Amino acid sequence: MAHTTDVRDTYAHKLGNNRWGLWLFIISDAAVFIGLFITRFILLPGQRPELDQTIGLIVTVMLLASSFFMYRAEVHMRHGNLKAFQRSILTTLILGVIFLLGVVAVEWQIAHFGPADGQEGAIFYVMTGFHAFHVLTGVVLLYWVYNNSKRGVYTKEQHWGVEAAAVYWHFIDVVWIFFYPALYLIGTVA
Amino acid sequence: MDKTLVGLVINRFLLVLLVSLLLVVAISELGFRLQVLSGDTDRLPQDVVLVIPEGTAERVAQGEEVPAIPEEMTFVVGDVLVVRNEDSVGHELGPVLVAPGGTASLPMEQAEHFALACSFQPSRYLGLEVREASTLSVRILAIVYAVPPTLVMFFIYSLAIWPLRRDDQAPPANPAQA
Amino acid sequence: MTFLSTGFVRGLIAQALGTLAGFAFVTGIRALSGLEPFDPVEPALVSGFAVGALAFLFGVGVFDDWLKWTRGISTSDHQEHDPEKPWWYRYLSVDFDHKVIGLQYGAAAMLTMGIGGSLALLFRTELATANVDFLEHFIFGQIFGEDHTGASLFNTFISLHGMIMIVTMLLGVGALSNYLVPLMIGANDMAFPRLNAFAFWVNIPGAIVLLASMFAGGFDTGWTGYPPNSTGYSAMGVSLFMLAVYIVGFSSIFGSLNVIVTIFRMRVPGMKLFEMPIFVWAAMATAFIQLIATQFIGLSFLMVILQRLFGMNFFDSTAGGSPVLFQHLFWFYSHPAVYVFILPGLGLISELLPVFVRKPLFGYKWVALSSLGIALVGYFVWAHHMFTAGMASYLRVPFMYSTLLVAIPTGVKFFSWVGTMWRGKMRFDTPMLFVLGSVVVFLLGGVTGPPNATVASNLHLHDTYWVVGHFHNTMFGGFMFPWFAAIYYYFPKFTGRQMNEFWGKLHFWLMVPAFLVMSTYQMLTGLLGMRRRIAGYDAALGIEGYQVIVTWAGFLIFFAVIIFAINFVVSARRGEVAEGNIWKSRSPIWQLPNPIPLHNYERPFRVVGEPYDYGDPNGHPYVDLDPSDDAPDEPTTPSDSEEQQAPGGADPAPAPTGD
Amino acid sequence: MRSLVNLIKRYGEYVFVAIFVVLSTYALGAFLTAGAANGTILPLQASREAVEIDELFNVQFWLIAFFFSLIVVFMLWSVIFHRRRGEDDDAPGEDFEGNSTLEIVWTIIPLGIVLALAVYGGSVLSNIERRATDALEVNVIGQRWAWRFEYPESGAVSSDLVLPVDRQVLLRMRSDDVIHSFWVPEFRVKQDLLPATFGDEDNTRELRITPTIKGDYKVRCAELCGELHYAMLADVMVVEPEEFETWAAAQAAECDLEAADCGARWVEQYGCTACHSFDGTQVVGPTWLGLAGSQVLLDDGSSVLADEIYLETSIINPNDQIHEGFQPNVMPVNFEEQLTEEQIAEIVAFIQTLGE
Ligand code: HEA
Ligand code: HEA
Ligand code: HEC
Ligand code: CUA
Ligand SMILES: [Cu+2]
Repeated sequence: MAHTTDVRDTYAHKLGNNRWGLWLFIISDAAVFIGLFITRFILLPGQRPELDQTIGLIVTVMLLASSFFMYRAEVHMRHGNLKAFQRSILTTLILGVIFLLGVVAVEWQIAHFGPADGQEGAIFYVMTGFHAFHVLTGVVLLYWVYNNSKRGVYTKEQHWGVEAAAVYWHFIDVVWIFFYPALYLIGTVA
Repeated sequence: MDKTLVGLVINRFLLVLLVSLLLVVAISELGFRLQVLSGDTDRLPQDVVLVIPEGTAERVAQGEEVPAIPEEMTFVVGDVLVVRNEDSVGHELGPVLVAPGGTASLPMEQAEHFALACSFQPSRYLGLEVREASTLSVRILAIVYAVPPTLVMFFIYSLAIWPLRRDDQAPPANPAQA
Repeated sequence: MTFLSTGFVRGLIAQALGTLAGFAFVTGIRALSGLEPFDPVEPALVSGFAVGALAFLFGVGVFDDWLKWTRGISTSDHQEHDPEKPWWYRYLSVDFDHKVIGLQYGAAAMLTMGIGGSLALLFRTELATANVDFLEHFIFGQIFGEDHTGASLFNTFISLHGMIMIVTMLLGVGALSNYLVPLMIGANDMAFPRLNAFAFWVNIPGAIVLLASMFAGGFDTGWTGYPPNSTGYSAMGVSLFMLAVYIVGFSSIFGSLNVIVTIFRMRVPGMKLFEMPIFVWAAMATAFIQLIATQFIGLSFLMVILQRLFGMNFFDSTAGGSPVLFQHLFWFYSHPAVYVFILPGLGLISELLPVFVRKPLFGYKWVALSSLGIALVGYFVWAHHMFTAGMASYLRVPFMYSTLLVAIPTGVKFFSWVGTMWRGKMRFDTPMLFVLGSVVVFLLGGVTGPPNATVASNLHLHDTYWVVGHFHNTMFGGFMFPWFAAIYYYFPKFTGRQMNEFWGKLHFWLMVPAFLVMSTYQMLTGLLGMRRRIAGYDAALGIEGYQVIVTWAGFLIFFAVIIFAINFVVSARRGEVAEGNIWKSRSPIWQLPNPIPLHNYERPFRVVGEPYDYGDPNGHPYVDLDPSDDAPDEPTTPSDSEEQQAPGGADPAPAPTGD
Repeated sequence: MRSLVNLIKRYGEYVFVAIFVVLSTYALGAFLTAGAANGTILPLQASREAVEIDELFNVQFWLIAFFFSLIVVFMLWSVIFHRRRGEDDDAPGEDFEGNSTLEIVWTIIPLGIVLALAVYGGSVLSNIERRATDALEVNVIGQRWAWRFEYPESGAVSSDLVLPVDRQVLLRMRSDDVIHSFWVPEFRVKQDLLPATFGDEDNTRELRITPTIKGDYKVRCAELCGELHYAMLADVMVVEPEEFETWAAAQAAECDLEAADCGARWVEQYGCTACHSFDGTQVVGPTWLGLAGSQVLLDDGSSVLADEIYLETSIINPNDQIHEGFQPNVMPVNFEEQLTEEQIAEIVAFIQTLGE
């Protein structure tokens, strides 16, 4: 075929496409979280579900910390430091799993209400559930990236997979930065 | 992206925002005035004066109606009902007592429909209806809803009338062409 | 058998197995944890169908390449057709070529249109008489289960008719933008071919689940599915219906993402935004809506499913929930969605008019920006569907205003079309007839919008047949007729032949008048007091005669489309061979041979003129397909900073780059 | 013919088109508004609100007539006079690409119309919501698939809506189950009923109507509420005030009849007849003809004697025992709150008169 001169077939251009695609996906996905956020304030104005503050704080710290390690991982990758990269990404992954367990295995179990108990239940479970599902996909993505890196798929110059996982992970983190106060801090206990 | 383009877009955006805000506020106020003329509760809270005329007690005692006093009154939240007693005896309205010649006031704090025991009605009750007023906050909310579509539309057509850049109207969104 | 080895068949088998497996899994868990396994059966059923849909996607093979990437295997972006296999094989299997995917979308759209249309005929037959009688016939009991009464069957049919037709339109929009956008901007494919295939194939299991809802008790909710009717009072069919919509929603989201990236990143070097063919603007505006708004219908339907399955209370107002919240979330998608249905159609009208009038498109820039205007203003008007639901009275006014505002960009389009037609040299081939029909019918739909939008008159019109007439007008004018115009027009591009003009004209002269009669009488009965969604009506309203007319008109429309279908098949086999640019269009699509070669353009073309300059005395074409001889500016090297990191242009394996 | 065409083309084209636009607008607008006035397009205008709304409709009809004519006449003109006549396939039309002034004009004029329509529409809205101080209050309760109207002033309860003429009525609405919508086409206005308990400020909705013409109309439920949505109708009678007073007093009076006759009255008032028939026809619920004293087959296969106890529990807890062939969760479960024990007993007595 005669399109060797076509810039649109270069790696660089495709990378650009991928970035556009990822960001558009995130914009779209953010819409769901915005919807949930609004729902929460419509159904429970001025109130919040009764939750365990300690657990809430712990998981939040875990998630924030994981974002930091994700950032480190990307930097290491840019410097071509593969070992450090793998260490950081594993840390991220583990923190992510702790967050998941904290929410699903602890907070869900000790909550005073089930999903069917009023608006508190409905809102709490749908918001954390939706977010946890995203964290889960994020964890899978991280594991996948980790695995690929062991196979030597990524180089200093070309590591779109790492970048994508990082952006996605930060996005999940940002969502939680809104969800945490919405669930744990704002309003009086219902 | 190229800096000057962003700057141009922001400038245009702010300008159009101003224009749409002015337009919407003007329309909204016009509509609001029209509603006020129709005598609705779409108004700002105010003091409502209720005068108890002389001789009310006697009429009530005979079971007659007191034409000057309505049986039902409608308020908006924030209204204050001011009762002025021009009768020769004291009257009571729910929690307040009004001495002859005196005044008392009763603020309407929340939207509800209630009846107050009173001594100046043959039925012994005054029905009060308190509603949410279409007050400033509602009007602002209305403006908040109406500005974005106006803004979007003006912004978009402004691009047709006054292109951001004279030479090539369109930003080269495809970096490959830069 | 080749047929049995197609991805489609594998997908179907996988879906059947997956559904059973999912059902068994949940039932098993329930049995193990000491719950009654089959009572209620709904959770297992819903999970089963969800798993089944996923299984279909694995079965058909849309994930194959991505799975390979996870194992570090690189794949090619371009599949070559295996000459051993029959021509239709690629259409029934996963294929990345945007033209194939476009046609797949198109075929699926025709199929769902047939199903949705047939349902319409069934319930229209019921409505020909005032009493509920036709659907009480025992045959229906036999098919749909004895506990359906005629009335609830009617409700299921109208709801499914509505949703299936909406799916038809979404598929049709997918067909148009997938097929046309890359060709129009000089790309050889969409930006993400695999994602494109995914976005198409996810519709198939979705449609199957949607149809299955009919046999799971149906649902008496309308396509809008308002709770608490849908949460507490409707049969399980409603869960499947909502699940189906959720699944189909992925198609809109990923499809539109792909369209946006394609338009912004894959244009042939040198083509500026205001040099694109006008349809591309429409596709872009459509994609902006789909990308964001779709999430809200997904969320609202998901919340209904959660409330049904887990008792999570979002919408039950007697226990603190809010049914009005659902309506807000729902309409925040579903209003903008109506512009998804029409914008590509209006884009096509603008695209085709200049060709048949032999004149430039009047006010190109204004038409282009009006698409964006409609799309973006459309985000702020959703509450006009809820004027009677009891919002703060004063707030209805800004929504009335913003709704009316949409009339302005739509009006600009109409006026520009008139400007385009004025003093042209009009030709009346079948595509043009449909374009003209669209303009009239959509205009009728448009001007019946403001009475809905004005609160006080809406209080009379809401949920009557006036609204039914309004939206059939807009959807036929904005989608159906442009859709047929597009098929007649682009037919040579995928078959190499032309459709028969005589039968095409017959199709037109049957369908458009029949439609006008149908919608006029719908609106009339609505004004007189005919409510929507009723299986039987009060004969005292004196509208029985009108109802019969509407029913007959519906049947005529159906037969007209049958004529079209036969014409389509016959012409594809034996039609007149179409050589080259039969409509004398300036569009790059028509500079290509018929049918279009596998890899659209041999080399990137160069934009040398304006897209609609039909009157240009100098005869400047729009594009130069073979710019090699005078090549002052060959594609430049990338100058963007992000792109400088990457050395060279070599395609390094195995980093996932395609999608 | 040819020269005439050319003549028209050169000089009078715009004038001719304009004349046709005006004629067509006038014809269409006059047709629509006349139809609205004489009742072939809109139902009888039987409330004060309807008068306001119909004026708005007339404005809308004229707008429809104008814009439809404008575009269609221009288009038809082009179709007829600007067509290709034996020229080449690609003979070009007149070459103009646009005109910014024109574009601006046809953006601004509709904008003006939109603004005017919004302001006018807003004022009509506030007019039809105007409150009268002596409004008659009626509580409207919708339940699948029946209406109930309660008159707090007089204590009357009825499944028909009886209204005095020329007095504003304030309808306070709520639903017992799903969303319904109150609509009397002759009154024009419509309002949804949301599920709510009494006193629930957030979800009780209000509507004000002033009927102006005596006569019989129908409330038609305008929101899909399930299987029998189409049949969810109630009679509306607009009568003289005195007649209304007598009616209300009679409805409100204690029931001093035989128990069974009172039962018949409650059955009527509380909408049981929406689902149960007295004559053996099948509606949504089992017929009551021959029910009492019979052996009722239940859906779990057992059968039970339809005695007083069974009937009473069936009313209070309909889901306890489901009659074979019928659906659970269809009959409302809140009759215990709505009816007194005595009323239930009277209903049972009534059902028994229909028994074997
Ligand atoms: C393809 C789809 C489509 C399109 C394009 C539109 C376009 C419009 N629609 Fe429609 N609508 C639907 C599909 C569509 N609609 C559907 C499916 C429903 C029912 C949903 C359901 O409940 O099931 C519905 C319902 C609906 C309602 C709710 C009715 C109710 O249930 O109570 C309203 C209310 O405002 C409304 C208004 C409008 C308006 C103002 C426009 C405007 O965009 C129209 C603008 C166009 C013009 C006005 C004509 C051209 C303009 C000019 C010539 C310029 C000058 C004109 C003026 C200044 C007036 N529509
Ligand atoms: C694109 C959208 C679309 C289309 C084309 C139609 C087409 C038709 N519609 Fe539909 N309609 C809706 C969208 C659409 N409708 C929606 C969204 C609703 C609201 C639902 C709700 O209230 O919830 C609705 C509701 C609705 C109602 C109101 C029901 C009620 O509320 O009581 C009525 C009543 O007359 C009706 C009638 C018809 C008729 C007679 C047709 C006829 O035109 C049908 C004619 C048949 C066809 C057009 C199909 C022909 C196709 C083939 C023969 C296939 C050929 C095959 C191949 C080429 C492979 N429709
Ligand atoms: C929305 C429809 C509906 C309404 C309204 C309704 N019912 Fe029913 N009713 C049913 C259905 C369906 C059944 C059968 C299912 C069952 O046995 O619970 C039923 C069963 C019954 C039975 C048991 C009859 C049998 O054959 O087993 C009685 C008694 C009864 N209803 C009384 C009443 C009374 C009294 C009212 C009004 C105050 C009423 N119903 C209103 C739908 C309704
Ligand atoms: Cu009640 Cu429809
Ligand atoms: Cu809408």
